[in-house]
Amino acid sequence: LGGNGGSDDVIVPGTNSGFAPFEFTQGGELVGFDIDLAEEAISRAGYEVGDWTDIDFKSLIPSLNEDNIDLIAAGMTITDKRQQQIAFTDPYYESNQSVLVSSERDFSPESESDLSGAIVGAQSGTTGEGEVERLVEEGVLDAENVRQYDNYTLAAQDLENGNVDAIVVDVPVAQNFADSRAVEVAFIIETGESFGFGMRQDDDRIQDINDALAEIEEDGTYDDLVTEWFE
Amino acid sequence: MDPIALQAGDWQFVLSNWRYLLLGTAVTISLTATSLALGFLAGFPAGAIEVYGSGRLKSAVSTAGVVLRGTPIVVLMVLVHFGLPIPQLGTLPVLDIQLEVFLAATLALGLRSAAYQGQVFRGAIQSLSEGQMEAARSVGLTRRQAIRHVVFPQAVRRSIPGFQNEFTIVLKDTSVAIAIGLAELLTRAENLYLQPGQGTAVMEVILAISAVYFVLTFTTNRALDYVERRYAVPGGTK
Amino acid sequence: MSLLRVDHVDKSYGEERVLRDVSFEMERQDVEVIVGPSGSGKSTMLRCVNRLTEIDDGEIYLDGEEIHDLDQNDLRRRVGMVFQDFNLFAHRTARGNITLGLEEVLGKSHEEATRVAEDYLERVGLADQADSYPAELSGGQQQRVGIARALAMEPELLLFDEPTSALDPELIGEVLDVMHDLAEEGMTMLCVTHEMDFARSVASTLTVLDDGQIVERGPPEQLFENPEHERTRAFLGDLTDVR
Amino acid sequence: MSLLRVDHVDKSYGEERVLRDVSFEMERQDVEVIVGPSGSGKSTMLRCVNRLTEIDDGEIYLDGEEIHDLDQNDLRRRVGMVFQDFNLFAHRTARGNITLGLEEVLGKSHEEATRVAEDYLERVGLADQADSYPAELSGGQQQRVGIARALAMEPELLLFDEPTSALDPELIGEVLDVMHDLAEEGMTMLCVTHEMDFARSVASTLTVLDDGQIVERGPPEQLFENPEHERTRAFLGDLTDVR
Amino acid sequence: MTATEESSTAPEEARGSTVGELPGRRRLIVGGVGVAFWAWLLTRWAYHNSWVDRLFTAIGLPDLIRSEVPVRLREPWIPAGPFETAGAAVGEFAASLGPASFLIEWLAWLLNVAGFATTMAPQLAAGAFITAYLTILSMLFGLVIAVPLSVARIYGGFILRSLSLVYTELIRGTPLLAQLFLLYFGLGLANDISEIGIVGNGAVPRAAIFVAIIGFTINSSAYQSEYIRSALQSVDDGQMTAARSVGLSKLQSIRHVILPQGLRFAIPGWTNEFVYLIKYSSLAAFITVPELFRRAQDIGSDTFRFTDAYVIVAVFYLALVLTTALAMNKVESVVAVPGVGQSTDRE
Ligand SMILES: Nc1ncnc2c1ncn2[C@@H]1O[C@H](COP(=O)(O)OP(=O)(O)OP(=O)(O)O)[C@@H](O)[C@H]1O
Ligand SMILES: Nc1ncnc2c1ncn2[C@@H]1O[C@H](COP(=O)(O)OP(=O)(O)OP(=O)(O)O)[C@@H](O)[C@H]1O
Ligand SMILES: [Mg+2]
Ligand SMILES: [Mg+2]
Repeated sequence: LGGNGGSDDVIVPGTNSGFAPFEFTQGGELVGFDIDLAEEAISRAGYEVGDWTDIDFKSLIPSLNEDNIDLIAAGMTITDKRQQQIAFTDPYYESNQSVLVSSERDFSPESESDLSGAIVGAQSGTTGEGEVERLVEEGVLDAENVRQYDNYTLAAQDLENGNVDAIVVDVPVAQNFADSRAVEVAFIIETGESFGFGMRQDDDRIQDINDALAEIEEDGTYDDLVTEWFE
Repeated sequence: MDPIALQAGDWQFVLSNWRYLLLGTAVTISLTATSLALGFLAGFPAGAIEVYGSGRLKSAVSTAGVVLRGTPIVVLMVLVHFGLPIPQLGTLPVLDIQLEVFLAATLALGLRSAAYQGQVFRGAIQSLSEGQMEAARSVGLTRRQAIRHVVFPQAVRRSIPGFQNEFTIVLKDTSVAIAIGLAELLTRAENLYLQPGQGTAVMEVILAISAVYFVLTFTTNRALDYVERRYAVPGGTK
Repeated sequence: MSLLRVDHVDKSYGEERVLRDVSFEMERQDVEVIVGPSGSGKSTMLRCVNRLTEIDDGEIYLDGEEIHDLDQNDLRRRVGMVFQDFNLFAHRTARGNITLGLEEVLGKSHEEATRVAEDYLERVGLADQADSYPAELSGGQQQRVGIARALAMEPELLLFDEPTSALDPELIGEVLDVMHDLAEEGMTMLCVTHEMDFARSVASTLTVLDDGQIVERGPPEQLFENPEHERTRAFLGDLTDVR
Repeated sequence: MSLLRVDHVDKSYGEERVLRDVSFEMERQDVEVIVGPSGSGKSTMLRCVNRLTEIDDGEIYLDGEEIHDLDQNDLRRRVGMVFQDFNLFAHRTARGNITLGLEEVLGKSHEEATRVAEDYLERVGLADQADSYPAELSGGQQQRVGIARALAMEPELLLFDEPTSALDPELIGEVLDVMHDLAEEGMTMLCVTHEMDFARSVASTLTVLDDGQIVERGPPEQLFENPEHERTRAFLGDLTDVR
Repeated sequence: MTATEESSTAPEEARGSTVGELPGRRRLIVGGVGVAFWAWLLTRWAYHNSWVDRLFTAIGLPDLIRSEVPVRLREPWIPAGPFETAGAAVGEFAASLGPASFLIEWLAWLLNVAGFATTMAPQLAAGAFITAYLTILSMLFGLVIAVPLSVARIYGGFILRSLSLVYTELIRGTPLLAQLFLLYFGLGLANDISEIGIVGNGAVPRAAIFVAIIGFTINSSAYQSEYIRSALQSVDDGQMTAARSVGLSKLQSIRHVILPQGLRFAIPGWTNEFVYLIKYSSLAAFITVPELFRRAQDIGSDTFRFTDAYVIVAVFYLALVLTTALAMNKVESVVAVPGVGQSTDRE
């Protein structure tokens, strides 16, 4: 059970900002699609929303398992490997990976094979990094040319500064970067992955959250949020 | 240098976020204070044990000291954060930090500082001449009384310069708490320039917070210089 | 009964035998001066008496009681010590050096300790330096504070370990004067010193120690004029030459 | 022409006038001894001659040339100096202390420098200590290396600033002997020393300095037997008493 | 005129001593384990080093060196199996004992960590290689800057002195991490460095590492110069006077007399700084340098065994730090000259 010293009534959500528009800070405030959706789901499920914890992406799962947080809302893709560690709610978002390049340089790959020899980065612990690793294993990329970041914004920054040739990141986030920075989407890797909120495997409140998510989708709140954050 | 450099708009951006950074500064100062306090409370007994203790206790203390001084602070910090079962303690309002993260950072910085302060204090005790102890014992003071009334008062004074060093080191190393996401000054700086569209302000933001760190170390060092002079034994070298 | 009786005392540091079968007695009001070459064991002898060093064999009696049967801190209170390099508490004023023992060991009130301390400072001629820190005093003044500190505990026996040898020549006199007065007032004193004028005029007994053994012991006149042993003659001769 | 001519030299430190209108001359092969109470300006006088200290007024001529017209490093090579506390280069052997100047200043090859250094060590009786570091030598040996180091540069004038006063009494003789030999070999020497036997037997001229002024100057016999000034009598009297 | 008329303040220690004195027996143990550790580490490094690989190929040896194997695919030399089996066995035993088996559980954990350590080892060795050259190069470059810096501080005129003071105070007054961020994200230095063609190709390390070296060099030069300054000031004034009296110029005197002595006095402080830099090099992880700590993080996020990974990397750092301190002690006694710079408080 949620053994966080407090009551079962409170769900403490955790995230990793710097992943606009899902979660990012603005004027010191944590905002984004995940933030709104998670808060809505928690309250509709009849729980109190605890204080948000904003930590390293790769620390999220250990933090959850150590009861430091009760729910991960961080644009986290549901994967087998992660499912061995934690449980996921029903998927709430479908996504693919974008290959993002600088718009100021003339490197514009059109397919995975064009990435051969390039320096490619991703945030460590993300599916983007998973894709990069797959490319390494397939021999497209050189292992020495892979860069890991604590945070996608730092990766985008590095891309702008010319320290990497491309970064692999979820489509909506890539789109957001392309709108605000001198970067552009080169092509898309179809992964068909879906995001879910992460919870402890022994936390039976997950059912209530799933019900709440379903309700949010049905009554149109979900679409309002999509409009607000992605358009 | 690159053309990204110093734009008026970016300075404007730093200025408009002064409250946010000020809170970060408050967190940094609090963390420095709690860590140093922990370091003092644990370090001075540790130093005394290394000089006067014996057997298990002494070797345990000195081994712990070597381990704490031989491990990078960032490793200590993540270890405390992930390795120790610190319960969830909620958020501190106003400063907007999570207490358990703050506690983890305090433990890491504080225990490491204890290991160093212990060395400082040990050195100070050992720099006192043997004769001070003998003289105290010769008037009939017990060993404990001699340590308390003769050795400690002098050793504490001699520790001030070492303590001063320790202060600056802890203050600067609070920035490593970015590794566990504590919203201190550097973390907040990063949050600022990670906001969409503020990528060009990296340099301005970091220069601004560096200035804050510098002012803090500089003024406190001067203040400690003053304390040292104020409490120096007249005519004596420190 | 003699105040101090040292009985067949042996002491080694590792392989080195520093005191070999040393025995002697002192009566109340005696002033005993010990001389001997460097490393002969003089300091060690003194330190054994107040148990700053523990002996290996033999007994030492203070006023009839074996010192190992006494409480160590109590023994040290009853046997005062004055050091070659003064060892004043550097963080305390002259007065504070004296009050510490009075308050912590004898349990006197702060006021009374202060009064007593000032009396003793007066006695060594330093009434006006009560508020000075050791580093602000000359060597001679420091040593006089050291003596006052020991005296204030009202010891039955005072040990002096070369009290003047760290002093500049012009400052030796003021310390010897104080020691002289003490002897006249009847203080029992065991002194390691190479001040032969002092030994000649004040000592009731003079002991020559060499290589951890007592070579000769007797009234100073006799040792100066008619030494039995060649070693004594040679050694005392050297000392009086240097002065 | 005189080797050294000091002409109306003035020197102040802040408000304090340390040398006042000092003038004197030395011929080649002269041995001049300067005495005077502590703080009278003796060391300052010496240091002005090789420009370790700069004078405020007056002139100093070495072999007819004003020393400020000479290259500073060259001047220092031509005027050697021996210090009270030896100041040997702590990280170099006795030999290395001497070769440094030979190689770096005179540009000699390493082999030649080594040969010369060993010659000079031989001359001060330390041929067998060439490989010892200063910390391994006695004070007297260190000072003799100091003299050899100065000599090796083949100076025209040697300055000695109390070369024996940091030495234990039994080691003074060996240094004075070397200085004695130097004087006999015709070295021109300007010595601050309180060794009156040396002054009496070796000095060609004795100068008494007090409060930055020359009180009296003349052949040593005359100053000892028939001093013109009361200050001289008092001061030399004190010195000879002490010995 | 005399060398240091500036008051020679009591030599302040810039940062505290890391290791202090190790008692004799522990020193031996550390020494023994240290030798084994380095033997393993050096072989690992050579085995996957592309320079060594090229050399071997060039002189026609068979392909013994496997630099082409990507870090993640390298095989450990010590199998993890036995540890894991033993750990599992002990763990079961502990479980059968019930709640009173704290110590045995701990042993099981230790065995598991040991097994995990062997699987991590190839990656950590690769990280340690970067940590090592990052530290060594920065120390050396830092020294090159620190010596003139401290000489300027003591012997320089007003302007040189002030410049040196401002530099050291600014660097020492701000966090290293902020300095690294400024260089890497703020100035985008890596970009400029990448443009130097050869960087990041094959055997030449990538740009971020250069930025880290620049950052650490600047930082350590400020600290080193403080150590060297106080060491130089502890050289007796008479040494300068004597050197000048023999006819050496001021620069010659500093070069031949003051520095040889002062630098010996500086060794203990320098050792400390070395050790500090080994530890602080872990901050390079924040600017994407795959050094030791970064590797541990990556392994953690791959396996979700963060605590274990961090414990293992802590032990790794301890080994580096302790062996370095011991080796520097050795250096100190080798270059010691009787009476100069021997620290008396060591056996
Ligand atoms: N704590 C100690 N450990 C080992 N040896 C010691 C110790 N104290 C003294 N010694 C040795 O015991 C011998 C006698 O020392 P002691 O100090 O009693 O001589 P001393 O007669 O007082 O000489 P001095 O005139 O030099 O003070 C010396 O050889 C000394 O080296
Ligand atoms: N560098 C300096 N700065 C300020 N005052 C100085 C300096 N050097 C010497 N003095 C002062 O100049 C005066 C003469 O000093 P000097 O060392 O020449 O005396 P001295 O005759 O050699 O004395 P001593 O016999 O003690 O060596 C003294 O009052 C001294 O305090
Ligand atoms: Mg003694
Ligand atoms: Mg002088």
